[in-house]
Amino acid sequence: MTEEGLSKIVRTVALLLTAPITVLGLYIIAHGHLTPGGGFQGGTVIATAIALMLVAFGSKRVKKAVGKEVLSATESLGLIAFIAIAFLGMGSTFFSNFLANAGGLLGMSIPSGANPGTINSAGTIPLMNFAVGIEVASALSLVLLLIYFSGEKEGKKGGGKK
Amino acid sequence: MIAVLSQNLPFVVSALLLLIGMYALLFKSNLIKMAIGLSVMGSAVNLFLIALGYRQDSIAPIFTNAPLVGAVNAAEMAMPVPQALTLTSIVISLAVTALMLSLAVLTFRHTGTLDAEKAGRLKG
Amino acid sequence: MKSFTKALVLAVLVFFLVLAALELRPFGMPQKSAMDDYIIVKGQEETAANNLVSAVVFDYRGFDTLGEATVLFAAVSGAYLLFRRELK
Amino acid sequence: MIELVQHFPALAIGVPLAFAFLLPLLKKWRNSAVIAALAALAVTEFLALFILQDVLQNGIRIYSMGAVVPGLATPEQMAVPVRILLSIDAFSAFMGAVAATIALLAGIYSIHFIRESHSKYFSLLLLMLAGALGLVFTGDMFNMFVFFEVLSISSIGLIAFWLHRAEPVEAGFKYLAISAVASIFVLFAVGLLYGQHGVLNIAGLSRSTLLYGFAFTDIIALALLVCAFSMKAGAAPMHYWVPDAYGEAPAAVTAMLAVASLASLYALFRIAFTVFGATPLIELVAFAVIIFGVLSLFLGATMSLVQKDLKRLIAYAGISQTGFILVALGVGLAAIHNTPLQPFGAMAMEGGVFHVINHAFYEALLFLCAGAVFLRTGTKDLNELGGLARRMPFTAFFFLIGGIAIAGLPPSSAFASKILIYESVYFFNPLIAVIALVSSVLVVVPMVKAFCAIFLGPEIGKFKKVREVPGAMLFTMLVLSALVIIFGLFPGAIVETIVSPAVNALLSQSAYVGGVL
Repeated sequence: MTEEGLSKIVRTVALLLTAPITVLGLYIIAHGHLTPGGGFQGGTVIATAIALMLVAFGSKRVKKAVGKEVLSATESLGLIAFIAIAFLGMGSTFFSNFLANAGGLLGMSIPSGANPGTINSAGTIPLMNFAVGIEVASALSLVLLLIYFSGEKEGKKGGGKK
Repeated sequence: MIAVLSQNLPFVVSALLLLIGMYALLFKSNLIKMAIGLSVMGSAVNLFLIALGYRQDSIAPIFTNAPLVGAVNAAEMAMPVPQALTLTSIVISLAVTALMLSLAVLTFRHTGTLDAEKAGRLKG
Repeated sequence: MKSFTKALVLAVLVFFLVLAALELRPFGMPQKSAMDDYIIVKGQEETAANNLVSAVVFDYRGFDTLGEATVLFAAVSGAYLLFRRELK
Repeated sequence: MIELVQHFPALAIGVPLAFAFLLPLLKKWRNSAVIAALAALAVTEFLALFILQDVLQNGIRIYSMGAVVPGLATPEQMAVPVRILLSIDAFSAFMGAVAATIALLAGIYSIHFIRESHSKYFSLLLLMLAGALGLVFTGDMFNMFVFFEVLSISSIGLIAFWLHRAEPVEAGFKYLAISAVASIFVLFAVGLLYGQHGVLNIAGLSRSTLLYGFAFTDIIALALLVCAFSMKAGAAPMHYWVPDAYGEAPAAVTAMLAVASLASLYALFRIAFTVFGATPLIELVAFAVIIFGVLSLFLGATMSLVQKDLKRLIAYAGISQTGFILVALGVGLAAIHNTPLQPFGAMAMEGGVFHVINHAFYEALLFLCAGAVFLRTGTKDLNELGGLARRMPFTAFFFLIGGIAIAGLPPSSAFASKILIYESVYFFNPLIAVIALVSSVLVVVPMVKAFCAIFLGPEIGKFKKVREVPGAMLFTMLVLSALVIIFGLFPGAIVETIVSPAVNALLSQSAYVGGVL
């Protein structure tokens, strides 16, 4: 086989699976304030999509599609968004939830006790979930890419001095 | 003794898991095995924290479609804080593992071995 | 000698940690915690989040989460720094 | 403006964090990352100094993360805090100021020292500072664990910075293994305390122990915490990572590692006094800490004698100085419940706390000098170096000041703090004082040896073209030496204005609890 990566069947299935995995991750992030889940969990799920691509296609093509510079930048951006939301709360204190119960964006109050829940609630929590989700997804993909890439390079050189 | 043991089994198990991890860290010289040991220790502490917050016959601290009647009584739900602490510590142990594996890869790159005793150059 | 010291450390740890685990309050009947009870009773109203764990993670203990995200960032930055020669 | 002053504690941690996140985006323009990093370090230094001045004037300042107003520690009708509190008393403010100062100097020093990967390097340096500040400012056990972890994880990439050899990677691995085990112990201990008291806040825990007494698990938690933090502070017999990590890291990072061990010592002091001050078993802990201290004193001084690598030599000498601090801490702890000893305990604590900063300053100074020598000659081996005094006169002078300080000779600040320690420890147990004195004298020998080997003697051919290091690096060494000498010339004033309030803040558990809650 001239190309790196696995067979065509595996690659096609991996490509097909990537979309549902990403959607599932986004769902977990978006519903973090209603159901079990949140930014970290959803971000990890999204990163598994990258792991799948790495296995199926090999690191070279994945690196071409998502560069490490891009991942590093999105990681930083996610964190900056996170800390910026925290700073915005400084009207009262750092990390105060200034959007909750305030009407407007994400500001709906919810009835007390068991309820079906609405996604338009919980103030800054969903925003922070998204920020953290972006950060975690790109951080984990970056780590996978780094370790995978260095291992692949190692393989070509013949595995160090055995 | 047996009664106490069976009552506190989750705590005892997590303590023992911690020690298994510690064993791997102390007695194994393979860097990957040491990383596994640390990861096991991290999981043990996570298990310990999550076990601390469980209340008998309680539900998860989530109100969405919860099986509750009327206003909530604090004893009906498991404690949310230990669960949040566990989330935090999971991510931290993940970060430690990632960094440790990166260092192991680099050590292999430099010395051609994963054995801590063969790769070791510093006397400490 | 060295492995004897290691075994001793391990034995001492076994003894005390298992003892501590046995001494803790029984599983399923934790110490009443005013902090947790407050969050269960008032948390939904204060943060308008149905998932109280999310409320704790991002609101009550949001600063911890910032630290945790920072740890991940530091680990990835460290790995990036370590592999910088391979990446060129 | 008054509004903003209230937010300074959060800003002091938030600003370095935000800039650390921002720096990787500035990678394209080499200088912008450095300028932004230095600006962040300078702002943080200003904030930390302002907080110190504010706390010395107005007492404990608390900051409730996410509450309606910063000063609201507990919600209505609640006895314990629900949110994370930052609680800054004189001791933490003081440690925070020291950490920020050394970080700023390390940042300035790095401009010429580090020639590649600026954005990530400075980003991690800022994270180390943020971790140290978070650790000393926080009033919450779990938050302390998190920032402890931030501090140690961010230092790994920096320790293994020089990749062309295998040793830095190995040192990084060792340091990571040690800090991971230490933090797992801390987390387990936090879990045990939470299971017993249902509180995570330090003041809340302290009050809970005062009200309900101690359970067996608390003692185990205390033992785990003491082990973990003394491991990270580099006390014998868990010291073996220190020379490796300190020796292999770039010089500016080594200065930051000194800050990390300062922060671990802070945590040790805070937990021993503020949380567990009331337990009668504290005397047992005191003896354990004194044993660690005496071992470190002895081992550090003797091992330092036989080193050939400059940075390892300084690292071992530093271990013996950590021993001084631990002995002082132990005597202070032993004296808590022993009324006739109490004045000596307070005095030992003054000496110990004063020595913590002196130690951080002169150790950073010595490592920066060693880094300057390494930058110009490319070696740290004492056998290869020689005759540099004429080529690098300023570095030689600053190294001399650092050596005088670590040996505890006048007019350095360490003389004052060591005298306080000797005097008080002598009343507690003359033997320990003698051991401390002897090891302090022993440390003179490697320092003299290092100074002679590097700077004196005939000039060596290959170092004929060596020049003095750039002005910015000399400036950082100048500031540190000036601090060491000024603290040494006016020890009375320093002890009175800064150290005594810090020690009083530590010793009175009820004042801390009352001030926070």
